[in-house]
Amino acid sequence: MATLSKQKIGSVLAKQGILIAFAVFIVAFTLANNKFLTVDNVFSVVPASAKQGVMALGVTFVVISGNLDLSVGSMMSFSTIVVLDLHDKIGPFLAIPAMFAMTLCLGAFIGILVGYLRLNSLIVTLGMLSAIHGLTLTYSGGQNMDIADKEGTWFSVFGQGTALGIPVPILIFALLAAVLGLMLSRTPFGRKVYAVGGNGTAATFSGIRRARTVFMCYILSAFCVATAGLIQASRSLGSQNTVGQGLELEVLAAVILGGASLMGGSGTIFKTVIGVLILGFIQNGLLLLGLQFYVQYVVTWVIIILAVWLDIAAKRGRLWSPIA
Amino acid sequence: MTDTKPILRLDGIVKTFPGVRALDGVSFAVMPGEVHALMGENGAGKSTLMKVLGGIHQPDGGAIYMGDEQVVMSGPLEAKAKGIVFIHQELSLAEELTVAENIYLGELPRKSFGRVDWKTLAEKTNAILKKLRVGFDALTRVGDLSIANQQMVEIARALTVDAKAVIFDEPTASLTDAEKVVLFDVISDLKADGVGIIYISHRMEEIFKITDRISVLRDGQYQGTVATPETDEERVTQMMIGRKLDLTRNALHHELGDVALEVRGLSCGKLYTDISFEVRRGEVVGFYGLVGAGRTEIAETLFGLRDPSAGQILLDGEEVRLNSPVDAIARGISLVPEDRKGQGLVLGMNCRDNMTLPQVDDLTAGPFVAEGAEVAIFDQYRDQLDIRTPGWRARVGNLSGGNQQKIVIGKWLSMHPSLLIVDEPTRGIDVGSKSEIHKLLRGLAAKGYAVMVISSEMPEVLHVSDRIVAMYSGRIMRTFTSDEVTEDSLIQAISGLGGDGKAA
Amino acid sequence: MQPGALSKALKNGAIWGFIVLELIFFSVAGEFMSLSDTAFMDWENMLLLLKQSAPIGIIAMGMTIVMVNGNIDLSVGATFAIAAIILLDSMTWPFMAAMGDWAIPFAWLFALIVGTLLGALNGLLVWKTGVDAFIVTLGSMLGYRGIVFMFNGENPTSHLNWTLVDFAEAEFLGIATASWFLLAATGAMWFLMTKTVHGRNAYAIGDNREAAVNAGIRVGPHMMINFAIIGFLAALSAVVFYSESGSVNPNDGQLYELWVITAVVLGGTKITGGAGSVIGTFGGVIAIQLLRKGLGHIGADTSTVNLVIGLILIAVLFLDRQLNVKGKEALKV
Amino acid sequence: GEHGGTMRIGITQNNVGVDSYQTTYEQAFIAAAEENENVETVVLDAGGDVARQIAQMEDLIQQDVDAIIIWPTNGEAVIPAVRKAAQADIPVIVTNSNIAEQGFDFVASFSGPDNITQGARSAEIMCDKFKEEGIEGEARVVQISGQPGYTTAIERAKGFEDRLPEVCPDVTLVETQPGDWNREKSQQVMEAFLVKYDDIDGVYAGDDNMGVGALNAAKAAGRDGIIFVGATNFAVGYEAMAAGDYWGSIYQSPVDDAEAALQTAIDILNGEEVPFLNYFDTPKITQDNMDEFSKPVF
Ligand SMILES: Nc1ncnc2c1ncn2[C@@H]1O[C@H](COP(=O)(O)OP(=O)(O)OP(=O)(O)O)[C@@H](O)[C@H]1O
Ligand SMILES: Nc1ncnc2c1ncn2[C@@H]1O[C@H](COP(=O)(O)OP(=O)(O)OP(=O)(O)O)[C@@H](O)[C@H]1O
Ligand SMILES: [Mg+2]
Ligand SMILES: [Mg+2]
Repeated sequence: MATLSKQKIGSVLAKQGILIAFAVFIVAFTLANNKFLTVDNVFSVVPASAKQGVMALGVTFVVISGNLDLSVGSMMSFSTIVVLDLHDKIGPFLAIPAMFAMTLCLGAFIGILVGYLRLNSLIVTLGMLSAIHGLTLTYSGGQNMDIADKEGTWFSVFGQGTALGIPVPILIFALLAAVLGLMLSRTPFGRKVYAVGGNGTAATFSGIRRARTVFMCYILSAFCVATAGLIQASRSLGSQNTVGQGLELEVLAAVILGGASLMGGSGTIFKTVIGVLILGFIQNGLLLLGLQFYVQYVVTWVIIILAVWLDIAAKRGRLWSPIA
Repeated sequence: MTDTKPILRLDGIVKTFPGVRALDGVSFAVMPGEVHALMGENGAGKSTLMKVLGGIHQPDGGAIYMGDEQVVMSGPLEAKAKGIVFIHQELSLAEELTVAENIYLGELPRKSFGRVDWKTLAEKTNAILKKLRVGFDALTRVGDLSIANQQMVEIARALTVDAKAVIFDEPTASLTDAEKVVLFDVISDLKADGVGIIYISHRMEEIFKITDRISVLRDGQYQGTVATPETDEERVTQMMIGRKLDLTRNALHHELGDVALEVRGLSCGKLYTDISFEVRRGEVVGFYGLVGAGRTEIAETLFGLRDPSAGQILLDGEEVRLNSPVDAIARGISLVPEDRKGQGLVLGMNCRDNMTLPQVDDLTAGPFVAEGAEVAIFDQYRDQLDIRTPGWRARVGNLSGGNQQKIVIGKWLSMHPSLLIVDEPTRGIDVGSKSEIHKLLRGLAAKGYAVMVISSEMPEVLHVSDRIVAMYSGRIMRTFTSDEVTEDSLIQAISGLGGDGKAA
Repeated sequence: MQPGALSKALKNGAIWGFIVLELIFFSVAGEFMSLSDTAFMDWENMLLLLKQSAPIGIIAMGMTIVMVNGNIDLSVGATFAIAAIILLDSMTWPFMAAMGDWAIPFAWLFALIVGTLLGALNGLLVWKTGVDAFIVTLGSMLGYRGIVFMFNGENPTSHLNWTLVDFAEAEFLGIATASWFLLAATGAMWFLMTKTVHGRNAYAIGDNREAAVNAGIRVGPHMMINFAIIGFLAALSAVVFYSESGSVNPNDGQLYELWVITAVVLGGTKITGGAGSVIGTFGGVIAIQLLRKGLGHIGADTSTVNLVIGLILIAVLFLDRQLNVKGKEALKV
Repeated sequence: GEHGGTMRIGITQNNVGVDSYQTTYEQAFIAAAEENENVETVVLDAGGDVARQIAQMEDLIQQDVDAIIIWPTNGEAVIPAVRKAAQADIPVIVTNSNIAEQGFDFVASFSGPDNITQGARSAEIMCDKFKEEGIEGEARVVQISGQPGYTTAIERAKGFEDRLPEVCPDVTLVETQPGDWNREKSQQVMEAFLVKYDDIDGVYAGDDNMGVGALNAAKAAGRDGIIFVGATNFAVGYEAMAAGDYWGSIYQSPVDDAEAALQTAIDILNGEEVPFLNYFDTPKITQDNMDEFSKPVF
């Protein structure tokens, strides 16, 4: 009996380790700074994290399918610049679908390269990181993009609006997380994503269209990036070409923190959301404590490694790796 | 030999995995110069026991003795240093490296500055390869070898050191008769040198041919040890599974229906040429041949995984083009592939999800997967195939090899195919389950299914087939009916001798 | 064997073919588009190319063994910066300053030791925790960068020592110091990877780690050594480069990991490990530097450079895939 | 002119894609060069990487251009490369942000804004406004600085931090965090500041791009009455000023910057005398005097 309950605790820890870590951070920061756990702060952290969060949702699909997407930051810059530019040219009603269409085209391009042509995703998306940046610069002529009439547009609602007293970016993030979470865990498509990431050959032998599944993951990722770009553009109504630079690693860190394996085949949307929140709260908590931004780097380092380590340690039932 | 002391003794070994008590106080001893069989159903704990011995798993209880001395196998290196060589059930090779580097993996001969002594390495390796009478040399890339040849490389590792004990964990699972002969020679040489050999296999005829004693495990518990000459298959089987089995040849024929599959002049590059045969409903057609004969490639072509370079495939008399497994599945074809880990299973996924993978699109309630229906399917085939798992949530990767194979079979049976192709369906499966699967295949035929069985085990082919297609080097040599076939004529046909080169 | 020989040769030579293509293209395009009177394929220019390849190239040699090993190191850029800071800062320490120019070898030594230790720390974490190298080094990419900033806040660390500069700018047999270091690092890693037991084990581990473990190879310490090697080479790269430039910004070396990985992959190393060669990597490094240089030579603007470099990377990968297609009868998985 | 025939001038810029100031600079530079038929240019961009910039210096020396203009990625690291150019008798003009003093011997001239003065002027603008509102005795200020490690960021921060206590000794600078020249990052930093400090009277941002990011955060949080002062007046800053949300900045035109650099190079090649520190003027701009300036084009 005793061993059974011990095992149970162990498996609960293994499954919910990331949640426990999250709780510990919240308590620690709250003790350190009484502003931390206030509605004001939470409502300012989450919208700021919302765009990383939304991107992380898409990247979760890509990672589970056994691939990487390092182009999301650069792609988000693209969609932000495009939607801002088109806003003044063709109006927000048309600008938003046009931007989504263009971003999805980029996603489709990557999806074809990685899914159908089976090129390595790390390198393809690395190349796209650079190429899309070039595309953005060409599109904007290197200039910042700003909406002319900032007060008079309803476009700001996606980034700055509130509904039911909750900031709209939070709502978008929550809604998307719920929909994509269900899609991943409950639908046939989600199952196929896990299968393709877990063992692509076996998935093919089971009649799953592997290329199409991977392609769809990149489409989803691009959709999330476009949504993030929309939030971003609407939040500041103006942007520079590098607005998304470096976000790819932040997003990837959140997904990994959530426990998705880079080998593919594992991870969940729920855990990614927790990963996003942890990174967002660390960033915000350290800022509130008045620590230098580079302390945050070191803390993030320690937390990422500890979180992933404890996660796998719980899974294998021992702290140290068995590798000789 | 019984008067000497055991070279190796395991005493009361206990090993648990989360949710499984894989070994429960197992004791076991090997004498020098003895071939000691370890038998048991799939999941009985044989591989686990050997992994404890080989230092790969640490036991939760019990002790290991070598001679009189108690030892702790802290890792594979330690075990190797103590003279224990482990030939794994699952191939454990680095494909990009050469044969020589693989055989001497972890103990490459050195020169000054940590350099590899290539000359010594090649010489030693070629000497071993010569003993094994294989057709490749030390510098061949392992990835270019067939599975069987890779298995021979694995076996070659037993000959690199002065071993005290050698563990063979199902070495013959992917070998054909020709290589088996070589393996048995190797074993008798080792035996003559006074090495203790532990031999794990599900193939009774081998056990009775080469072993001296047999120890049996059931559900992680030690059932006892018997001297081979003093026992027989029936008694061993009873120890293993607690009941008797029917091991006869197929004599029964079902009413044959229409032609379900017809293949005309099918070729695929150099893999196979001019293949023609037909399979009727209610018929089991066995494909027998040596490794590399091209049987798997035919199956893969029929499943839409290869594009034929010539010829036609007709299903129910209608010519079809199969571009992908999706097409093949839509036409009612199922393929149980040869390589269960690489092609059959997503090891990180649970049992249920693996089993329902090909039909997940159809098992829906609204936009979602109908999980209840899935569990029902899993339960049905778990019972039918006697799959031993803690539950449908268990990761397939944690099941024993044989139970994994049953999941794959269940997966394809649950598709209710009109043409079922099974490639090495009982590789690594224990006698009990094997006969269940054979019964199942016969039963499916009786229900009007068309079944193709590819196997490298003659008894299996003889047992289940209504007709047998013998292949050699990408060609069909001869087709036998089960009444006319004899073991000799079959062996001649698959060796390229004797057959008239024409499908009968 | 015979039918595959041509495509195999093509594949192994692919990166060199690409380099030749680049040379031809930039020479021809340069004639029309460049303002420079000197030809692109000038001998001096090629020597310069070799020198300019050194910072990325030296690190890429270490990345080759780490990637063949089945790991990856994303923290090299930060290690590079830390080593540079140690090099330059240590020369201002009182006891070092008292030694005059004799401080130089010590400064080099300190920087190399620190780089090696940082690499070894990554390796130790990978070994002991069992966390994937991508994640460990993604973390230390941030962490090490944080440490860089802790040294001197956001300010650059500088110490311009003209003896050092002169040494770094010196040429021997017409080849610059940095080039010699690149060639030496390439030679040493080539020897290590093709001739030694350690090198062959690196391939074995990258190819099939479980098999290596089963064969009794001590995988953990082995990987740690390789991480120490890449740490050492990142530091060596910094030492060579900053001897000449004398000042390091805290964000120097950012994105180096991406360039290095790109070079290694262009050079034919398998991302999943088990295959790759130092010579191929050398080709990859040259190809990238040539591309950057050539685009500058023909006057491409920033957006074009980004676009072209990104697309070329993908195109090379695509070509490589085309050269590797097995026959028509191959299994479609 | 003394120099016969066409002048071939090479330029290696810091990091062009990163913001519209640098882009506009590049465009203005190319336009100015095209207008002058005696000038041909080789325009290179270091992408913020010192190693690449040094390589580009070497390339320009190897191509034997007549003069080199450099926008340093690091004011000290490029000195040996500049020395090499000097040894090859190629005059080097430093643009926008200067190199360290040790390198002055190898440089023909510096052309660009005086960032320290800019920081000091921003402090003055802010202090004057505090005095106007009568809160110079207790005002609390936060600073959002530029990309860590860049000379311009460091110098502006230094100029501001040194000057503020001189003009407004009782004003406290409560915290500084970098905004990386990035509007969004700055907005995030400001959001945290707003939660953390109930009383913020002034925000100094290293450029208007970041300043507007901070302004957005304040607006979203409904915090009025904060005085925003920036530097490098961007179009967004100008508009925010016109709307009355943003108090002041420093007017610095990349077109002036580029043209000054090119002209300095031409003058040197023509053998004319040029001052060693060739600052172009960067005046204060506030809501009060903004009519005197045209809206920035970037
Ligand atoms: N790493 C593991 N984690 C969890 N359970 C395991 C692990 N390895 C083995 N088991 C379980 O231990 C039991 C014994 O497995 P083992 O592989 O020893 O069987 P076996 O006798 O070799 O069977 P087979 O004949 O099918 O190879 C099985 O129930 C298996 O699921
Ligand atoms: N002489 C040979 N030496 C090495 N490899 C070979 C040889 N002949 C064929 N092969 C390769 O071995 C693999 C196995 O062949 P194949 O799968 O066709 O055999 P099979 O008839 O299905 O037998 P089995 O299923 O028993 O392995 C094929 O990929 C083939 O390319
Ligand atoms: Mg087993
Ligand atoms: Mg086969």
